[in-house]
Amino acid sequence: MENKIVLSMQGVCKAFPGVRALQDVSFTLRHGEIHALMGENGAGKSTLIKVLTGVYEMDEGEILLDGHPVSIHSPQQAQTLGISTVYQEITLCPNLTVAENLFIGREPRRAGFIDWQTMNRKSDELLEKLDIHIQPTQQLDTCSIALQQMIAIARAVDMQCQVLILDEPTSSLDDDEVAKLFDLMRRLKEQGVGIIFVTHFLEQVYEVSDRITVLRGGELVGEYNTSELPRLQLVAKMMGKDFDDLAEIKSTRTGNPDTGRPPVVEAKGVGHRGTVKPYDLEVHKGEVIGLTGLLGSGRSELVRTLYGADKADTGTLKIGGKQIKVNTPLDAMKHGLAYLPEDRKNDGIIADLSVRENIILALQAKRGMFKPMSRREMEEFADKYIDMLQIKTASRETPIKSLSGGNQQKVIIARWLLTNPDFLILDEPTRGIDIGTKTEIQKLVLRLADQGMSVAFISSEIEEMLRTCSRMVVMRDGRKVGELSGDDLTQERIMKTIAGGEKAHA
Amino acid sequence: GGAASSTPAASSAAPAASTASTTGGNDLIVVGFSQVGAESDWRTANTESMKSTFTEANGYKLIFDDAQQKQENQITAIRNFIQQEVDYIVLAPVTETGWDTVLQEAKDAGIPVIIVDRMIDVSDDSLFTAWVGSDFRAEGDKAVAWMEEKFAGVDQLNIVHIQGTIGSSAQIGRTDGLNAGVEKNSNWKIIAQQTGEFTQAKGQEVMESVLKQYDDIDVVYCENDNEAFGAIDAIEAAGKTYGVNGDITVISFDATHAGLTDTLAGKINFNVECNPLHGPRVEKIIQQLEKGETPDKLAYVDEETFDATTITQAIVDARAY
Amino acid sequence: MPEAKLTPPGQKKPLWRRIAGHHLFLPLLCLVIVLLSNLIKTPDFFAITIQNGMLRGYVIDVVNRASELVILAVGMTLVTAASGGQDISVGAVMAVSAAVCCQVLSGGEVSVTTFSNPLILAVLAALLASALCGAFNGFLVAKMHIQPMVATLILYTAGRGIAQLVTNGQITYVRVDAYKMWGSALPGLLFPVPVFFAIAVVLIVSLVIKKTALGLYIESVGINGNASRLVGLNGTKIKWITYIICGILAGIAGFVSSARIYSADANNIGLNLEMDAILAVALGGNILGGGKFSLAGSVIGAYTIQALTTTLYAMNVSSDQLPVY
Amino acid sequence: MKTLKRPRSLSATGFLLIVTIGLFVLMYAAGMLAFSGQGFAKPQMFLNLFISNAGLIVISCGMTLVMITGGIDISVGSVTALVCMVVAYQMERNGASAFTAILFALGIGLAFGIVQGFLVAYLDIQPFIVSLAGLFFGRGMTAIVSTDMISIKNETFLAWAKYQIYLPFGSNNKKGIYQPAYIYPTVIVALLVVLFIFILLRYTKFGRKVYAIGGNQQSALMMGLNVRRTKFEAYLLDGFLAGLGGFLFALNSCAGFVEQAKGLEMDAISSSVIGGTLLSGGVGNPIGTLFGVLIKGTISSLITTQGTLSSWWVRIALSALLCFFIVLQSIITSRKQKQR
Ligand SMILES: Nc1ncnc2c1ncn2[C@@H]1O[C@H](COP(=O)(O)OP(=O)(O)OP(=O)(O)O)[C@@H](O)[C@H]1O
Ligand SMILES: Nc1ncnc2c1ncn2[C@@H]1O[C@H](COP(=O)(O)OP(=O)(O)OP(=O)(O)O)[C@@H](O)[C@H]1O
Ligand SMILES: [Mg+2]
Ligand SMILES: [Mg+2]
Repeated sequence: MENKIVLSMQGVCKAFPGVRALQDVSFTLRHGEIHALMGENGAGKSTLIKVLTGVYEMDEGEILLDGHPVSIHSPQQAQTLGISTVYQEITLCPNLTVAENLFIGREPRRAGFIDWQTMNRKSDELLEKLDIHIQPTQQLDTCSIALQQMIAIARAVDMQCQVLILDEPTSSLDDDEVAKLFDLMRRLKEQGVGIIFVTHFLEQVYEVSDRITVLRGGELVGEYNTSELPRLQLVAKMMGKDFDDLAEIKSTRTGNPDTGRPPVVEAKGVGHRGTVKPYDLEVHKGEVIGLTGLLGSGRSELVRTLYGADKADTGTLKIGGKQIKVNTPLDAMKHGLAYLPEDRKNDGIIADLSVRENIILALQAKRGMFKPMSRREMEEFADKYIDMLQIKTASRETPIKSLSGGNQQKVIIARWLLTNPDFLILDEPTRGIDIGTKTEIQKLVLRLADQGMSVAFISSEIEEMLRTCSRMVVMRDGRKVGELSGDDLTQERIMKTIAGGEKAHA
Repeated sequence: GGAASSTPAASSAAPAASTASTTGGNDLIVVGFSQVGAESDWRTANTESMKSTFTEANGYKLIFDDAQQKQENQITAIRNFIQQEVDYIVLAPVTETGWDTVLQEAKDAGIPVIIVDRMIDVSDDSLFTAWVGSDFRAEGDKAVAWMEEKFAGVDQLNIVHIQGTIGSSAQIGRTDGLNAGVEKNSNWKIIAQQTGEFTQAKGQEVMESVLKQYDDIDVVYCENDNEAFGAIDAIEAAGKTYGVNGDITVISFDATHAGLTDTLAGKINFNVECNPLHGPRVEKIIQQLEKGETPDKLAYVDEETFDATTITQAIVDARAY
Repeated sequence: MPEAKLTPPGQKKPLWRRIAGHHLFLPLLCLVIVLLSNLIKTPDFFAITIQNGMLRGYVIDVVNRASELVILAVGMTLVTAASGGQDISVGAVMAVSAAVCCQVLSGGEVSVTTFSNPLILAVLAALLASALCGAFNGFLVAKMHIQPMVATLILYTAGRGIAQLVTNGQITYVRVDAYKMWGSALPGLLFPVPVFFAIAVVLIVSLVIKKTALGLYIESVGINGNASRLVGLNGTKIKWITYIICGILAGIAGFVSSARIYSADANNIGLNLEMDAILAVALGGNILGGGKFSLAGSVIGAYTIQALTTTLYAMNVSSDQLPVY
Repeated sequence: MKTLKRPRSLSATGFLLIVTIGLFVLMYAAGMLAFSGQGFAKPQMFLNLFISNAGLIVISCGMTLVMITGGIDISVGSVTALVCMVVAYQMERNGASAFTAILFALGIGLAFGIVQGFLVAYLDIQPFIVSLAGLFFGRGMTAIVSTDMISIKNETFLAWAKYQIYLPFGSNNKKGIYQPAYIYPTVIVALLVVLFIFILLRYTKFGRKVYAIGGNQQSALMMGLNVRRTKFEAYLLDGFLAGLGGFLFALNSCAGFVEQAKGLEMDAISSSVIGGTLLSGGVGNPIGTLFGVLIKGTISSLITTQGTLSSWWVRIALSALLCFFIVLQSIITSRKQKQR
């Protein structure tokens, strides 16, 4: 039997300058269902959600809530109507405490005044329930992105709502946390909440969702029952063409890297007080090395010390056999390093600059202030990478901030490829990227490695790493606890090493 | 509390107003002087006059405070002087108004207050002991008198009036003087009136603009020397003649060294002095008070006028500021 | 792969929308409104005559008087873009520069009629002094991470004190034609000399920005400091550079306005000009929080402000009401 | 999974506040030692800081409020001048009572708050530009009301202005006569305002919204906060406080004239910032602001007491001390942040 429809959007159109983000899109959500919204990067998922919650005004179309037409002009209004949202980009206030971020706008009060004690207590309970281990009194910007994402989710689910929207909530979560989230979603579903769920992880879609709506290029492709839509077909619908399987990638993996010559990067006892304990690491030419570990195990911190983003306070670093000092990222870049940071919004994009400028920025910085690129050169480079990575943008002069999340990520990847590095560090490069592009990026990594580039790859998806990496470094609590390669590279071995107990060999 | 121990034993023989003698050895007379600022040459000369008068050699200790043109700073400074228990407070007020409360505090503490330069406007005259300064209105009247004499019998006199900073006493007095003159002489006409904020640059800018609109300017009445310099530059750039041998008569105030130089050169026709040397006068009042005498409540400083046709090099050379 | 719904590159947006969307639209609109209101109220506002080989008229006045403001606005734009804050010390730095310049020229005298030292030496000393002021501001902002308005507050208060210290509290006059000339109208040149200073500054700075990557660096650092650091930009250095440039430009402006009055009036040179400069930047459509910038906008903004002031003079608005606009 | 609870540590802002207060105490103590012979150690000297700055404290609190939202209000100096002028004019020329004058003062403040708030919050004009227009407008209006200097002689008003409240401590003067320390009612009003704003910011929904907007306006909007309304209310309150502060200012200066309170906005802004408010928004606290005012007051008080500097050296010394303070504050806080 069908549940009652809680929300329905009819004929929604939305255009941005130069882009028709949504065209005549309809969408229905029932009580007590988890409805996956699928599509490639830039398909219009986030835009549909923002139209629904009043962040954008739609150009045409109508929204019915419980059968009544409503017009929503602000997120505040959406909230009062019982729509609670976790947006793709984290929308919390960095200067407030965790507890406040959870409760702002609906703080518990006593005699008209905010009751901080109750608020902190309630927050503690809420965080405890979701297994988030932080102090509610901690300031938000001291939390990692993953934690922030969990906090945003906690905030949304704690509000009494009939519609819950989750726009790529799992992009920075690890498996444990994803499982926790799914439990929560199922519980809410039983209570009759309708949930809209956006993700690029197909497994997750099939694990929790009841129905799927697919968007492509701003248009509605169709609405399906999850059980009736095989994966390959789903992918085909999203991409508009058939999809060659990921399995193919595995075979292209290179054999043993060239260990005869000095390693491209050789770190000895490099560490940073408070985040990474001193570690040794060698990376050879043409090698793809993975870094794995639980959330917060210090993978990002490790690569940041290599790149000089955090200045290492112990140890020595050799690049290409020569000992060098890396005080700033520019030093590292000059020696052929490149680093794609995990926090796209804060460390990656220069929001108001155009796609072109964002692409050429790193190369320009490397060349120096007095050797500016000509406009022609810049445009050629930009066009080349927009083409190569299939970046969806109105033009190369569009400010990067108006690109969809995944396309922003591609621009940043382009930025680093353009510098033609010897050693490329990718911290969560596939976060928020659709499955087609994800495969492309993995292939690209392998191709680059074949051409002699060394790559460090960090990802929350172990399968993805298994497919691309020839060696993996396992981290736990800011310490490098092991290295796995060759036949040891199995999911099971990795899990065991992460969990500890078994001594892995270097 | 706990700060009551600050009574300095050494100065216990503080000069009570009626007993101390002028040659009292180590017992320096402490004078707190709150100055407006250092916004002009005139002001600098005024400060210098005080500083060179109230030296330790003369038996004084001067506590100098610069208010940076803010009345609220002066109020604070006076409160500070009171806590320092100075013997006299000398105040060159930024404004005429708003001294009731703080002078009441000084009176309660038994410290005589001497006002210099601008007059103050208080509800109770006993709040200050004496005043020394210029009579700006009289300065204006002097200029008007000179104009009346020079332009007697002229059909129509077109006057451009470049005012000082609006609201300052000098501006008010000098403007009132001119306005009274215009009222009296029906053939006088102010064709333009605008503030030059006592600066050369603004004076020039205003004059530049006025010259574009009027061809028949007879007199430029500038409320200080700097404005006059600016006006002269503008006239020169416009290709008109001025000064003793020219069409436009320039009138100025202050008579600083630079102003007198231009007067001697015949560029400024008439310059009214505004005397900054108040130090000796104030000292005289303090000496009278020390002796227990009652000084005159109001003491105008002597101010001369300089006509370009009669001024000599010796007068210019004698001017230090 | 699916075609994105993009506007085909050949197709043009309606003309008026392209004009309205241009970043210089608003600043120009302001300027036009000010000028139009003149046309109605003071028809001879636009009259230009030639006298002694010089153009004369209100419009020329506007262009002439705005010179210092234009120069300041250029520096202020760079500082704003890179550091997301404003340099409120520019007026005071002008005074310092003027004081140093005149003091070197007069050799310590209060009033001179011949140069005591070569003019070039004086100008270099003045620019050095103002560059130092800029470097000091830059140090506090870029190195010590002090908020720009507060960091520059220090020189804002100290600057005029320093200038007075240099001139010993006096107004130093340099009554030499070779000095006056830089601030006045020279026969045959058509425009007063300060105008050329403004043009030169705007040209040179835009050239530097075009011919080096500085412009891109400044915008990048101003928009996202973290990300800029990670792509290898040295934000500290870049901010510092902008403050030094701003200081030097303030120095040039100080030289110009001191040449106008052939003296160093520590109290009045550049007084309150910092607010006008900031306003020019804002009127030019630049965001005061930093990031993307447009020099042209700021320059237009500066001329707009001066046009407004001159307009009010021309209309003979009573001085009391001047500030009300 | 390992529990990663961190020990409760002082937040960066809390630390900054303590540093600021600590430095203030140190500076004042140094002044008391150096100038004890010149009355600096008297309790009245300390109270004078409050007496002279009561208006500024109130105005700075309003400034702090809008600065936390990420805005700024540079019209406060002009509003103060206008308030003083209108108050003086109404009482002296139109014979209004002192109570009506209060209404005028608050009314002017509110009017500025409403207009500026509307322009900033609902028309999205940059606060700097809006309040710059306010600055010119306020000063111009003052001149239109009157260009004279008007002394306030209204008896009720003067009675308020001169009403000394004696405190149960004091000091002896040179002649050994005990003089109780005193304050004026303005001080009490100012301190109440600080307390009020503190409670408002810390314990009300409105206050927290103000911080949220300053932290990240876009996020605040997406979290369902009414950003426009909150901003509007912040400017409204700021305007009101500017009116009230202006009235306290009038009680201290007892006069109205065009040039009054010039540059007061800079004092208010710098006091807020020294007290730990960020111009970029999201961080700030009225207690810090209070100390910001006191620090600036102490610096000028030290210079006045010293009393031998020439005019230009006063300016240089003032800013050198200010510079020293700001740099020290910055060094200590960045040290602490590095340790994290
Ligand atoms: N504020 C904006 N201004 C201009 N264009 C925009 C804006 N927001 C989105 N777009 C455009 O609208 C299209 C749809 O973007 P949207 O963010 O909805 O994609 P998405 O499906 O969420 O993609 P992703 O999976 O990468 O997050 C994109 O082409 C994007 O460039
Ligand atoms: N669940 C958690 N509870 C408490 N603190 C956490 C948690 N997760 C992370 N942290 C803290 O945040 C810091 C940085 O985490 P971060 O996520 O950047 O590490 P990471 O290994 O790079 O993980 P990822 O690759 O997912 O980014 C860690 O040092 C840890 O102290
Ligand atoms: Mg999206
Ligand atoms: Mg990480």
